[in-house]
Amino acid sequence: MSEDIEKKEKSLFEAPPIAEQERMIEAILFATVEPVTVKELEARMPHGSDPAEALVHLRKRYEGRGVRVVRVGDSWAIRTAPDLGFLMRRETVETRKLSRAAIETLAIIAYHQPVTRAEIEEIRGVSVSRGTVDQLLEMEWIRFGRRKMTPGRPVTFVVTQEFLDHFGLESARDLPGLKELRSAGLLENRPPPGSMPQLGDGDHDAEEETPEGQNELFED
Amino acid sequence: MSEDIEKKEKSLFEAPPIAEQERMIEAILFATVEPVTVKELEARMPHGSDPAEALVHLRKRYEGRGVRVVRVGDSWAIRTAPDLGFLMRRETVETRKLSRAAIETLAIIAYHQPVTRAEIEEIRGVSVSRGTVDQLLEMEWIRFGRRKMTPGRPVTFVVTQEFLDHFGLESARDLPGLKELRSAGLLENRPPPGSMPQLGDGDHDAEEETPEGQNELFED
Amino acid sequence: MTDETFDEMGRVESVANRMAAESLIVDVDGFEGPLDLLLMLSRTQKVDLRKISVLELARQYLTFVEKAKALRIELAADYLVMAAWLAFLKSRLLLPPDPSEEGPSGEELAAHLAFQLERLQAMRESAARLMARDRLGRDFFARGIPEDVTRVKRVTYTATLLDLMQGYARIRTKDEFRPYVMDRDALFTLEQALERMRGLIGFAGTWTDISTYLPEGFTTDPARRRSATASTFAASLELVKEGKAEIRQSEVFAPIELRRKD
Repeated sequence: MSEDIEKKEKSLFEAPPIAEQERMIEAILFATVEPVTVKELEARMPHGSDPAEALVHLRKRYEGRGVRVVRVGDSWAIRTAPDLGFLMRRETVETRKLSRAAIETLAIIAYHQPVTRAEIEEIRGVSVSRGTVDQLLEMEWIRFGRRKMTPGRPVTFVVTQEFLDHFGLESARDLPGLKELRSAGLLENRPPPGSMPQLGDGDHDAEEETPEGQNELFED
Repeated sequence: MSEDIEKKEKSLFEAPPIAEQERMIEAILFATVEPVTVKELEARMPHGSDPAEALVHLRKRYEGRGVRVVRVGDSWAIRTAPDLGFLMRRETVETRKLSRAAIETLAIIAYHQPVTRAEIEEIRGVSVSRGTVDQLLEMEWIRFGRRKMTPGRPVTFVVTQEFLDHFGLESARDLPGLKELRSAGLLENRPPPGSMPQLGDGDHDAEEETPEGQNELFED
Repeated sequence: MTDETFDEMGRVESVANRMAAESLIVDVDGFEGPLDLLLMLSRTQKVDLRKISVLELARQYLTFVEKAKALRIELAADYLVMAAWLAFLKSRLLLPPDPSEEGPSGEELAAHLAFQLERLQAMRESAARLMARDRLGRDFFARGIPEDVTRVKRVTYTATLLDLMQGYARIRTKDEFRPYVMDRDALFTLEQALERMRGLIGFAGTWTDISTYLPEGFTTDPARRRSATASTFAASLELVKEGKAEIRQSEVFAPIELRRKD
């Protein structure tokens, strides 16, 4: 009897064994569509649990299985193994076809984030239509980042967790070829020397964001 | 080359190994929006597969795990283990400010402990509701102290270690005294404007607020 | 897609080249701006973008624009701006540098253009690689039957040390507060003033300063005087409104005078 009480008290103050924590995370991740943050796991699990540790075990357990434990930014989710996609034809959701402009804009945001509209235009050499950005925002693949500390304090764009989840990336650092691009200097934002034409400069939206007077004052 | 073709032909006519079939079922059950019948599994898996057999294995594999392979009518699904249902509750914690009555009661207990309810009421000048005391007890910020050696032997209240922890105090003696409160500007005992005539005293605040012209009009 | 078809044509000699150039012109709507067009043209050089001859590229672009003009194809302003700039760049690259001239050299400008082309090309390739990845909802999948998460709301209460101290201070200094009651002694109300004025106005046949209407005991102490002056003035206006009196002030801050109206 006294042992029972002792056991109970123990369970109140001590975290469950790691194998049990693994089960718990398994249950939570299986049940949820959206990736779950470690912090939320911690909040939902008994006091003293260490989800980060348990996740390592769980991830290993599912290696080579039909579903995998994947990391998405600072969150975790269970997703089916990509090689079994062929079984899932019925489940495929027809995604809206993205225009070439939208795809390029998305890639530029992913590789150059945080990036302003003006910088995207400088890279593509054309103005970015509002619709393109809106479409990416609506898909929740991009969102607004911090304002840039440059004249006019323009807004920036960054990619979202949904973007990472969609493309099966653990973080934006895992973008294909990122390292090579960086070492080749292709992710640098080199200002054009002197008299270069400012490509894609005729954009109205950008002008809204930067007061004209300031532009003139600071840009040359 | 011929080996490749052979391999391909083999895969066309021979069922995948049972372990592979298990993976497939795992992925299908995970991703499908409703429970799946064996017949449907058969239709979706490569020719010659034996989902019923693979299901037995898969079911065994998930025994004791955080999720289970369960039969729903004549279909199959993956479901959370029943003992982990409690994890599917997401607690949202809303933090609210303590009511004024509770703060005042708490302050009196902290400054005057051990203190009886009657004493609290005398200091506050209003009766203390049972709910207020209960709330503080429940928060574990106060607890019962020794009974007072006065007629009726009333219970007293004292603050707890949790209270000290929350407010970052080493002991209740660290609470600032009245003098310190006053010098810190926490005692605002200025009377409401206008209620005190302050005769002849040239009421500076009021004068600052009235433009000079008006002053002249009224003052002589 | 278009890139490849063009690549193939680039290998063929001048006739095919011209045809290609013409097809480019016909397809001008298909280009995403002058940089895109330059990138396309640069492929005909069949070299690494890093080794591209910007001078040659400028020639190709200018030829393209000339042809478009000859065919009376309207080009967007962007293309013409780029053409003007490339013509300028061409002259800079061909002429010996003028030491007195300020600003970046032709080589610097050419290098930046080459950088821009390389960067755009790199982004195109990255975009293609990105889109070719295994994708959620196409190659891998999320949970089909999400389980409901019951949301339980729990309320916790909190307070800061400051709240606590202010609370205590509030109680301990309560005695020092005076309950908020209007100090009638120092006040001369509008009702009082009106009553007094109604009685007096009958005697005011000539213009009289309203300050003379102030009641006994309200003329010396500033606070009482203020109150009485305000009320008397308001009461005077009330009498004027009722048609029983007239009011005037000769200039700003001059005495306000009142007279009975018959």
